[in-house]
Amino acid sequence: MEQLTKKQHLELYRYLRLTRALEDWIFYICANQNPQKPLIIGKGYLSTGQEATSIGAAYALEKEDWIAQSHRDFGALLIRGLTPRELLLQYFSKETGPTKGRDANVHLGHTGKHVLGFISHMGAMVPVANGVAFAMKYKKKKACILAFFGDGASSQGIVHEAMNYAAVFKLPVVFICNNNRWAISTPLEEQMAIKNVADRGASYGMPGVICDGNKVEEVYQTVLKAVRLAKKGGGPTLVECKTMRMSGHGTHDRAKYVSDQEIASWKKKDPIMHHEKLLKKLGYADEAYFKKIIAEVKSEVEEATQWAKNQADPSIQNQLEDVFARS
Amino acid sequence: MEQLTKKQHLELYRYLRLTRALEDWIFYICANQNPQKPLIIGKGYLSTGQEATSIGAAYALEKEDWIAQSHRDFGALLIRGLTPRELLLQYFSKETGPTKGRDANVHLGHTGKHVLGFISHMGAMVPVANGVAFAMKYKKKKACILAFFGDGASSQGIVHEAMNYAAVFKLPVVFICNNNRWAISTPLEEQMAIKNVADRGASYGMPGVICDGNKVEEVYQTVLKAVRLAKKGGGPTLVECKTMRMSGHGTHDRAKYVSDQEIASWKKKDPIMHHEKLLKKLGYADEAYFKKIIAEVKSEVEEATQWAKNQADPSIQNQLEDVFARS
Amino acid sequence: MSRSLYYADAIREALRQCMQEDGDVYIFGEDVALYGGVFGVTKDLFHEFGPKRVRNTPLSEGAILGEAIGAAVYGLRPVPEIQFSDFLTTAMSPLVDIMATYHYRVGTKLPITIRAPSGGALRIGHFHSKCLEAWFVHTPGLKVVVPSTAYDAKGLLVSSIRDNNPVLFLEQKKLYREIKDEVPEEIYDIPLGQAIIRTEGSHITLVTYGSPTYLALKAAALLQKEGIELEVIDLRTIYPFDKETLKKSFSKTNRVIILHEAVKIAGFGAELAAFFAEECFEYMAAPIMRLGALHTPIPTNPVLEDHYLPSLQDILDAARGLMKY
Amino acid sequence: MSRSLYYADAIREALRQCMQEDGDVYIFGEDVALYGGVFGVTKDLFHEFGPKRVRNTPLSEGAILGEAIGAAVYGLRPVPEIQFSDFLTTAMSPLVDIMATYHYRVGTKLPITIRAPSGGALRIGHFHSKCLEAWFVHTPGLKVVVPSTAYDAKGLLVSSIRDNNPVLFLEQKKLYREIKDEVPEEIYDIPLGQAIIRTEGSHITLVTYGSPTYLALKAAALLQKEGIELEVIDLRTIYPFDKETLKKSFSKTNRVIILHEAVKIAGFGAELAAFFAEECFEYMAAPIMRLGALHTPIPTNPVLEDHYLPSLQDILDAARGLMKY
Ligand SMILES: Cc1ncc(C[n+]2csc(CCOP(=O)(O)OP(=O)(O)O)c2C)c(N)n1
Ligand SMILES: Cc1ncc(C[n+]2csc(CCOP(=O)(O)OP(=O)(O)O)c2C)c(N)n1
Ligand SMILES: [Mg+2]
Ligand SMILES: [Mg+2]
Repeated sequence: MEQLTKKQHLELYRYLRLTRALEDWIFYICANQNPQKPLIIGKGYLSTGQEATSIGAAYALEKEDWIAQSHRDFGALLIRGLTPRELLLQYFSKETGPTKGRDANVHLGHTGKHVLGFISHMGAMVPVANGVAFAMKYKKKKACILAFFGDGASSQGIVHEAMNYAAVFKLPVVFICNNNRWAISTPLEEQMAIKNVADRGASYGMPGVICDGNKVEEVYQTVLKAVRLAKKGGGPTLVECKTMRMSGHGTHDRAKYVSDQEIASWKKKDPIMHHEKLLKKLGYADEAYFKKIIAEVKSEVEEATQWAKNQADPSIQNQLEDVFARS
Repeated sequence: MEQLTKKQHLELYRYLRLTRALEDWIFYICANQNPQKPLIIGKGYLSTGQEATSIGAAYALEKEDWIAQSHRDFGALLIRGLTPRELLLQYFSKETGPTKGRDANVHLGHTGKHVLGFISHMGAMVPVANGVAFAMKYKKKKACILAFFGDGASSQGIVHEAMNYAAVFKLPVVFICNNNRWAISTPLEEQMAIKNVADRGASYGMPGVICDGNKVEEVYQTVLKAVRLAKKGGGPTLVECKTMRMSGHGTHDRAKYVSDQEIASWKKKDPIMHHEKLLKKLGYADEAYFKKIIAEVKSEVEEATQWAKNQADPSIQNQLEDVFARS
Repeated sequence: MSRSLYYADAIREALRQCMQEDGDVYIFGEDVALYGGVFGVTKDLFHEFGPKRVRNTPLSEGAILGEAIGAAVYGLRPVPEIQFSDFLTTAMSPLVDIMATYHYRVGTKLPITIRAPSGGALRIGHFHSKCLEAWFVHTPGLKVVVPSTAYDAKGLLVSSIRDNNPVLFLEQKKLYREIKDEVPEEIYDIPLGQAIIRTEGSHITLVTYGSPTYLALKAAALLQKEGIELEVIDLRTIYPFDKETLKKSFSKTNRVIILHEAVKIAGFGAELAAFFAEECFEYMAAPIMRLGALHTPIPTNPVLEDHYLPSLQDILDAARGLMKY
Repeated sequence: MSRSLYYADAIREALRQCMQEDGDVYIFGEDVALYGGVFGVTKDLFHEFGPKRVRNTPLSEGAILGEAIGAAVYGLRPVPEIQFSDFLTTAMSPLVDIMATYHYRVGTKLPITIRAPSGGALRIGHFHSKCLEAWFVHTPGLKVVVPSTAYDAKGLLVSSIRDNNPVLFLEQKKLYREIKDEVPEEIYDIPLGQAIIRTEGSHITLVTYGSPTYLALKAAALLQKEGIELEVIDLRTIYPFDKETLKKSFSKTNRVIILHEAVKIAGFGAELAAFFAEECFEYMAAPIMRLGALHTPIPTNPVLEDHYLPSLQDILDAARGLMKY
């Protein structure tokens, strides 16, 4: 197992903090904006409390790799090089944002940064990841793609088709199920009669592994192994990251269906707290360092917000023409 | 394990022979009819060589149970009480057939006989079986349903959705995968990276069991156990029956993609031969008996053909009206 | 006795009363139980009818509609909810291949009502705003209902649930808590297939359904001041649709505007236009005008979505244009 | 140099030449490799191009179209085959939700051509005969091609594969080995969106596409003897469709019959009728006639299927009726 360097540990910390700060900010705007003249179009979908899954997984990638993210993967998007500015432009539905204001919040893609264009239909992007993986093989590129989906999405037929298909063709895909225990108001027990989504790996002929989704270094190590296997031609792996959705489904949802007890027990496992403890244990950082980073990311997000909110709204030009690519 | 009585063993033999005779007959008609004025509309889809799977499974049912058959389940349909006459009316697309000539060959259903209306889309009927099973629970009926599908169909997303769903709600369904090694020209190895479809049982939280699909008594015993579990409220089971498609995909297909060797090795495992040996070993029947049954079912099928082919063709009356049920 | 109810609450009342009336009626879908559905439409029904009749499902639209078919074959009257009609794309096969063809092929009735919120103007983007009704009108074996008032929503839902056929009940999510009107307390039905004239007029027939009805009425009020009278017809059911009422109105006005929120090209409005051009030619005095959405995916930004959707101005322009004939 | 080729063989030739021309073009789908597809269209390509570029897949239409999208994003030009267009119902979400919206939303081109045999009259029943094209014309972001000759099939397939957008290429399975015509040996393209006049006439415009073109030509020949001249227009591409050619013909004939094999109600013919009634009103001298299939599932029995489909007699009746105006 490859150990993370100090630099990497600290970088991961920064990503955790930046994601948290950015999403706290989004939450704050949603809660406080004027509904008649909203800055954020629609709701926010946050990864609060489960950032380590997205970040740890994406951190295992190299430049030539890709991701097919899901709706709580801002951490991964930041690692792929999308900036807080770009992500806020997307939330504000601005002309210069990744989807030019044509789509909003988490429904974005960025081809240059190797990020597929996410759609709402749960699990829909998983077979699309296969296509990228197939093309990598076709083009003889030593690369792979991560396909993220939730516990809820795992019940979609298309996810099954995609995992079986990837196994048959030994595609360089790593399937990351972020099992955060809930699909909107529906708990895991009403979604599946098994304990571990990872158990499905065996049913496709791929390794199925479980890791603690709140420990960023554990997610990283687990995914890195799968990434290496994929790049070596060893085919796909299904990685299940056990975590918990600590926000409502969206910023509008108070999640009253989750018991206080469940929240309290997971609060203790907060991925940032965990990582801070680890950094201290390793002697890589102290409280002062944390404070500095917290302040830094906060001002980065604030600056990005100020900047982004003043960007142009989309214009109706090219709406019809841009449906099709020019030939 | 409950032992089959002599009567049952002989009854199973008759079903095996009747199914074989009926399908041989269908094959014969397809090969010899005038294409300009065909008796059989479309192609034939036969279960030749894999009859024991369908028959053994359906034989484990009682009157109040149901089946969601697939396209090689004439054996099960005969057990459910559909007659050779009715099945030939269906193949001849006649007015008095199960679908009144509106659909043909294996695309039929019969509500009175607890047989769902099969459609071509592979695997599509599997979640429908769940609905029947749910309604049985709702109505507090101690009954269950068998949902048949092939190895090819197992790659469809809807089959995954249905199995997960049945496990969550502990529905009285028994999923029967008739793994006959081929999906049209595509061998198992190009369809899945696992050896046993039954391994998927564990990935839903239900038992996954394998049996020799060419041994009718083994299929029966295996399915009976699952049926009893389902009726006791124990939820679904996935039963995989290992068998081989010994015909082409349809009567038009010579299956040149299957090696002679594969055919030869499976010929030795013919389910009827196997059952004859068993009957002899048990002292239940001898060659003379077999001859008698062969002659009986042959004349039954011939008589049914003569009768069915003289039945009325459908009329265009009520075509528009029958799209909707009258309220 | 009647009182003013929100559109969403009228739907819930229909569900409750149908469930009281018939023990075979039951509800299921994603988050419909304790949570009451993402729009709160099924709120409290779980408490009243319990987990057997109000049930959460896994995130599996195909399995949901599959269940509905099997349960209906067995004699129940399932009322599944699809969280957004957009997600029907993941369950087309059970819907159009099995459900729509079952009675014709097998002869067994399938009394299923699929509730699915539909429509846009809420700035929630392409995947939560689509209007797919034309696909389903083009699918023999399905009935399609699109109510625009609380009164209609209740009465049409009761009819749909009592109907022995698959009905796609496309709730207008924009109207859930925007529209309130008088709804009788007792259970009542509104026959499927009957349009209603929302406002009479002699110059132009405006045919619409669902939430654009309100836009049409606004236009009618404005145009009246100019001396142009719109007769606004709300179809309510789009398959089958009420040809009599359309013909009668058109025979008087000789001009027609067809309005819907769905994409214009090959939308249901095309069927309406074709109907007028084929079966009412003798009354035609002007081009048949269609107003629908642009041929693009549905954008999120309000500037873009407003541009995408047919507008009040579009109606005014079309009406003024027609008066030149 | 040209020679007479079957429709199916012309398609194979287009595939072969496109694969020779561009190493990023590849084929995949159920049974397309060694077996050559259930209609034999891809026969021998496996031997020529090997398993990397001609590949069997599991029975997973959703995964097939998913692969196409991802591979296109990465720069390939996938040409998946869906065994029968009917099975698109199991893969609607990748097709209409992702593929159709990708360029508009993400700005990345998706050069994908989906080959899918379509249409009936082969007595193979509802699940192997459907004509779903109207759904896809109603889906912004998809182009839809329906060739009726071997020559067109080759040229249009080349254009589709070279096009930088998702194209649904609806092969007419009835024509695969029924139709033979002159096809140049070399690679050539036919621009998408251009109709062709199959026979000129001054009395009635008959608009159609795909296999009913031959029925229309038969009717034209018969009617000519009665002195009724049909101008038969074969659209070839139905999204985008060639408004210029239609308008020009209609401005001459002032009468139109629209013919397709799909279910009439809310079929693509409705869009054509609506186009004429809206944009060509000044030329309209008679009702706009539509001929399409009955509003039922597709029956298998020949007696029923013939009744279901529009017939030669229907065209004759419609034409004679129109001449009364
Ligand atoms: C096919 C489909 N059905 C329903 C929805 C509505 N929906 C959006 S998110 C969601 C729950 C997703 O749960 P999960 O996959 O566990 O992701 P999480 O939100 O927990 O991160 C649902 C039901 C959808 N987006 N797509
Ligand atoms: C969704 C779908 N895709 C493709 C087909 C075409 N098709 C018919 S049967 C078949 C193979 C089925 O294989 P399997 O499930 O193993 O059943 P078998 O024919 O071997 O009994 C295919 C691909 C179909 N019917 N449905
Ligand atoms: Mg979840
Ligand atoms: Mg098989």
